[in-house]
Amino acid sequence: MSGYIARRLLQGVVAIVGALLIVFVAQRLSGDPVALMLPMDATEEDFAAMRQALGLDRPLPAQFVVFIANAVQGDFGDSYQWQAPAMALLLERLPATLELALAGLVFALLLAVPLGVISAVHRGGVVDRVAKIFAMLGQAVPGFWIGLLLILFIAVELQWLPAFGRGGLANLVLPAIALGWYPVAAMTRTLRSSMLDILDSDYVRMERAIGLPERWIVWRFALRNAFVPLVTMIGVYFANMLGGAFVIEVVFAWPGVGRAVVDAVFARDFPVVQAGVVLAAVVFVVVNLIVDLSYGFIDPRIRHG
Amino acid sequence: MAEAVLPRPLLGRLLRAREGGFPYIAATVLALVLVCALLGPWISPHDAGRIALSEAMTPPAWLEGGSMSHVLGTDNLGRDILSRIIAGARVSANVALYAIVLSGFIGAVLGMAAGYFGGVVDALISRLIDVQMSVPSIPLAMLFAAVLPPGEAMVIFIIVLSYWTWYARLVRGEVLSLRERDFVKLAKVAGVGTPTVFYRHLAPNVLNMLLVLATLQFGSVIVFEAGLSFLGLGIQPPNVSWGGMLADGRNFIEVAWWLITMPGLAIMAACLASNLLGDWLRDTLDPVRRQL
Amino acid sequence: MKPRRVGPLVAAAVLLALAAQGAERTDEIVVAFGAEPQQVDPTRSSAGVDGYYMDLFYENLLAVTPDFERVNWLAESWEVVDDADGLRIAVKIREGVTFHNGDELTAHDYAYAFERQSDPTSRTAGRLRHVDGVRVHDDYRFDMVLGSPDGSLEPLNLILATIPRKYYEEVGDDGVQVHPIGTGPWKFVSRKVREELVVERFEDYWNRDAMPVAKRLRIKIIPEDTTRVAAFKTGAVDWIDAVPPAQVEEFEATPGVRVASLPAPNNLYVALNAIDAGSPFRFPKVRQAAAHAVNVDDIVQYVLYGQGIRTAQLAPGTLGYDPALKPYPYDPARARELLAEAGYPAGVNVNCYNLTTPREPYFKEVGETIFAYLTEAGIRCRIVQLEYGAWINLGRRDVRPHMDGIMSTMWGQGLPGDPTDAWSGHVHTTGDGWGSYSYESTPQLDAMIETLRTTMDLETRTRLIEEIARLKHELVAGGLPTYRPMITLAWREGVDFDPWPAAFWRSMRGLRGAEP
Amino acid sequence: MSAAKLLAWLRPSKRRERPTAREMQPDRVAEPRTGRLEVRDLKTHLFLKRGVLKAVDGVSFDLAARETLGLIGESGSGKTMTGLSLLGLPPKPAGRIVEGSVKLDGRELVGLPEDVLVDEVRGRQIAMISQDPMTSLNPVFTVGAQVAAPIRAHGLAQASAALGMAVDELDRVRVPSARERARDFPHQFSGGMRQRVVAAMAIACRPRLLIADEPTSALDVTIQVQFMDLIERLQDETDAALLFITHDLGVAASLCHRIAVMYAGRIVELADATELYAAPKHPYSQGLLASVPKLGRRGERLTAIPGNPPNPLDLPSGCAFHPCCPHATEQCRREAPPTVAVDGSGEVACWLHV
Repeated sequence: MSGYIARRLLQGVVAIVGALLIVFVAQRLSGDPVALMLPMDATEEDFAAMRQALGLDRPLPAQFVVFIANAVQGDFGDSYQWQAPAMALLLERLPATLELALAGLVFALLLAVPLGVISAVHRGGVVDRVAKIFAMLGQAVPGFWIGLLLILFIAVELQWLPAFGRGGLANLVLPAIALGWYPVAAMTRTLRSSMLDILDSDYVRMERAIGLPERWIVWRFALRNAFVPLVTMIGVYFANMLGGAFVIEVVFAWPGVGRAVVDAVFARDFPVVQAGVVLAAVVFVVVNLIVDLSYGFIDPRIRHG
Repeated sequence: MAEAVLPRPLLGRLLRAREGGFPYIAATVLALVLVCALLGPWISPHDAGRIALSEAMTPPAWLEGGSMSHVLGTDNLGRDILSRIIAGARVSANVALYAIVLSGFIGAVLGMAAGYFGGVVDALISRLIDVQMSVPSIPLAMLFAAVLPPGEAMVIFIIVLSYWTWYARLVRGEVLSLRERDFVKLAKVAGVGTPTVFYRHLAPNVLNMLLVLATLQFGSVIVFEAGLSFLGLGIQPPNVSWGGMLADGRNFIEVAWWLITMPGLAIMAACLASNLLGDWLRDTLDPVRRQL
Repeated sequence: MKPRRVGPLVAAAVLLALAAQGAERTDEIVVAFGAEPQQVDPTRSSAGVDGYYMDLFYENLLAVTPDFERVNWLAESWEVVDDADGLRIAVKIREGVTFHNGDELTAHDYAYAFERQSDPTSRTAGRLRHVDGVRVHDDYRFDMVLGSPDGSLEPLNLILATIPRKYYEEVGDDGVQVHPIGTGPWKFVSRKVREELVVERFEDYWNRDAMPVAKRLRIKIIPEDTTRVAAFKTGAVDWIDAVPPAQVEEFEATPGVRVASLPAPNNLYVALNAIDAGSPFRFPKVRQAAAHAVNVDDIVQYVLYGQGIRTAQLAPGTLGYDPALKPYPYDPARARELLAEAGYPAGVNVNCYNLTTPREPYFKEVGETIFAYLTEAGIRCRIVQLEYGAWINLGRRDVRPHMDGIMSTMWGQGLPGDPTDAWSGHVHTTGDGWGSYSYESTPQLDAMIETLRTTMDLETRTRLIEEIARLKHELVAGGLPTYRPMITLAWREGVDFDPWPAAFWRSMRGLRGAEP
Repeated sequence: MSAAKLLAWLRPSKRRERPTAREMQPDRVAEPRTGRLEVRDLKTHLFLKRGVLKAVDGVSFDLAARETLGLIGESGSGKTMTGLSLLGLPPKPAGRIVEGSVKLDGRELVGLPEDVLVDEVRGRQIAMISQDPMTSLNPVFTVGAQVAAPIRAHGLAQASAALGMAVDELDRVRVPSARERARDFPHQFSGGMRQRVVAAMAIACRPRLLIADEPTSALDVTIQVQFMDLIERLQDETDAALLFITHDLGVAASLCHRIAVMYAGRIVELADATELYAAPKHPYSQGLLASVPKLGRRGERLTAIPGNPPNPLDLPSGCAFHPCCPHATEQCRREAPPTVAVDGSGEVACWLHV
């Protein structure tokens, strides 16, 4: 297991270095990166000073080394908009984004688990068909659209839930639904198909043959097995959730990383955009690492393997 | 286990019959999208960009105040929504086709190389996939939106950047298993050159899966593009895109619901259709892996 | 067998129940802004939006009343003196004014403000180029020493910021950003960037007449229109700015909701490249054609739902506003004629850059419509959308790419406005005024603007501005003015709000808690 | 090698006698256990897309407590389906018991509501040891929890007590250091040990009828022998009846009192093991026995029978075996033979014996 962790950690580091490389290349794509970093009325001297400060007068590989060295320390430069270290600005907002992504995940699971399980148990039944339609709609309807409709109907017309901002649990509900909307479909289908396999397996037949109630078999025994592929999906979909959170944050005025990065794009606040992309990659790698480790708790074969 | 045919209610039997059959409705919707893409300017009732301020916010024809000359109503600048949806189909189809063909091609080539050669090549490409997969696509899109001129090319570039990994992983896995099959081994033993093995033995086997994935992703790309445009990073006016229409219409959601509903429905229909057709293709081309 | 799990249902029910509780009211008033400043240091101000917070904390030497009247504020008196000691503005400030930290305001603070504002890194340095220095006489008297006459200082309320020198030196630039301190009616309490700002009434505020009534303000930042409106409708906030024009009518009709539509401190125009050798807009006739081609009245009526004031050159409330100057009438036929006369009977193709900022309502749609009108009349636009950052880059002089066609843009000034500074920027050939850059080169206008800049007498200035406006109008020079946007504020009955025009409403002085 | 010689070799030196009453562990079930199973004309059909598969097509037999009945036949002959039908578990959604009666101690099981079957029958009165020990245990739960599951499900004990009883059961099936191993997961066990765990699950609630569905086919030969010993002992200890499903004639011979030969969903011959091995009456049984090679050989298809096994969806008319039968007559083609008693305790379904 520890060898496995070490290998995964290494892969994570490689991935993050790759992300840094992408950011670095993107920065060069713009021509003069300094032009992006300075405010509109910067002088020629400002340009020269910034170039020197960033080591842009040096050859590219050397620049990349400097870039990496700074990045490792979390230094992506100061946001020119806010005159504060870009990464620090985003880290401040990271809890809000994680909270939202987590809430989205919880919503997705709350919906996907019962739907997936019932669909599998009653294959071809009403729930299965409804879930199938629901799943298709889920993938075909953009989350931000759902978000706007939710604001319109639930918050404004019915006044059931607050429409915006971060606060109590109530504030989380609508954005979580808008964000969790998309993965519900995929999770339901994954769960359904793995449940189908499992319910058709020898051990479930055995469990039936010794008189375990179907309720136990489905919700206690089979579900735990079905979670193994689902957890893999959670890792994959967390990336989507983070990306999706960027859009949903804009709709719900959620003070997270995404909104900061969107603002930064429009303000050409490049240090913040860079830091945002790298932060997203780091979070993704860490989450996937956690997911990988959590397999061990769900599937003992991996724990001992 | 084999499929069961317990006696069912008539409706159930009808649904089941359709489940296995060709999805006519989905195919029609997709065909419609493609027809709009090809013939847009000739079949659209108005010029999609024509501004007629005095006709702004005309509701759809079936509502009070609607008119038959604007069946789906007009937007805040008096532009005909039906015409814009037709024009949007063109952009959406364009972006989706280019993006899918490019990412499919790049992904397939890299995936085949990784699966076929294995070793260092595989390790390199696999790491590349890992790296790409660990940068969520929306933040990545923002990065490039900050440095590249916005527009169709950028959207396609970003989509290709995020989507090629799907194809690469799929193809790599398939080739890995094909490589061990007898006919490929035989070909290699017989001294058939690598390109020929690729071309003659691997490509046709992989093609089916690519076709399925591409069809399934058609809709996903449209939704992705809508997300980018919603943030203002996607297709730029005066080019019309469904995503852009949603973005433009969102400020009027309480005043004129049709601005956001109609393009939303278009996205939904196209995406649903591509999913349904993709499912059908998968079941038809690869019935063994129905649960895929 | 039916699964009997009800867990998820219970969880959903709990969530709903929690949600139903809603926000609890205290004697603080919750307001929502559509945008947020990046700066809270008035000596580092770089954009109009920075005023959103600064007006809460800081004051100037002069101020403007709701009736557009400029009055002495922190200055007890001031005058322009030109004698043996040289040209200067002599200021006597009020005594007994204290900052939020208890320090008394003195003339030394202004000397320090000048030092900071004239620093080359400060964006206000250009505005102070005619001011040589601040000479302090005693705690309450100082001179702004002028190298040459500068007529734009008065409209800028004598420009010097009122900041506490001791505090600034103590905490440094970063400290000021964390906790701004001024003499204004509101005291800083806490801020979460992009989320909210909390301020409370400054109990020792010097001007009892302008004392806020509410005890506390909680200012939420909600850029998304739909979300901001929803927050208001659900009662989460009591006051919002920038009601979307399309919904103003609905707000007006809603019982229990009060609205006020006020002119925003911005003047919108379309910049035409009249300097490049190949540009058709070198010819006044082509520019006039453009002026005839666009139906701005319809734009205001349909795109903006009436939330705009059509301008020929200047808007009402601006110095030198001339009601006699009428906009070019919408006349596409005449436009085509003029084009033909200028030698373009087949029309012209131009790049049209459309700014898509959320800062002005429906700015993008307005741009699209303008470009559509132009295209209709033969000035065929190839539209390029620019978001704010790209727009700034394009507008920046000597930075590639070069603005080679038409660009939707704006210039801003408080109310009452004075165009001197702005025109120095976008009408003068090489002017370095605040704001937009120039694509215009008319020697006669250059000379007039230079004179205006160095004229301090109000009467002369007014006449000069009128003259420039007429010539500018005739030649359609320095772009095609379109309209001044209106901004609509809404608040709920029970919150008493007295809207002051211009940027002033964001000082929120007029906001009062409801009488119980 | 002649059949007689073979038999002599196959059979353990001491022929197993009918079970005698013996001292038991304190019984977990208060009611007297007689464990008499009567199966009458049981029909379980699978409704497939391609047609109706008559997997069990009129099976009848009796089984007394402590008795072992072998159910032998080729794969697809309906052995496993018969076992599942007794549990009321024909594969869903295609399978259904369409006719017949299964009585345990006089109580009719066919048609009992699902929850009664779950609560009172499966695991409690009838339990099954499934075929492949590698896949019959849930990989993500400890074996202790899995053995404890039926004990808890049938209300015999609560959580921790059930776990203690599970350890006893593991002990009973000779899992070494059961207390520690109860905390292990299935993948940490060898195949033979896993099958013991499966057996422990099956007997945990002292069922009166134990169905063992080819429990040794996936095991090595030495492990097979050990496991067969274990099954015998468990049966003795619990006084259960045993329905032993196998295609392995050798194993069946060593374990069973009586043997039923199945072909195409029907029992074609049922007789005392000794009688059957000595003198098989049905031509199919004869073919089957003639083809027996040696102990432990896992032949799926027994070679001595001519022709191909019938298509289960399209069985031949009359006697299903007639296309392969050397003695087939016109009558065999037309009409299915009735089951008739023959000398001794046996019965056979063949026109030759009518």
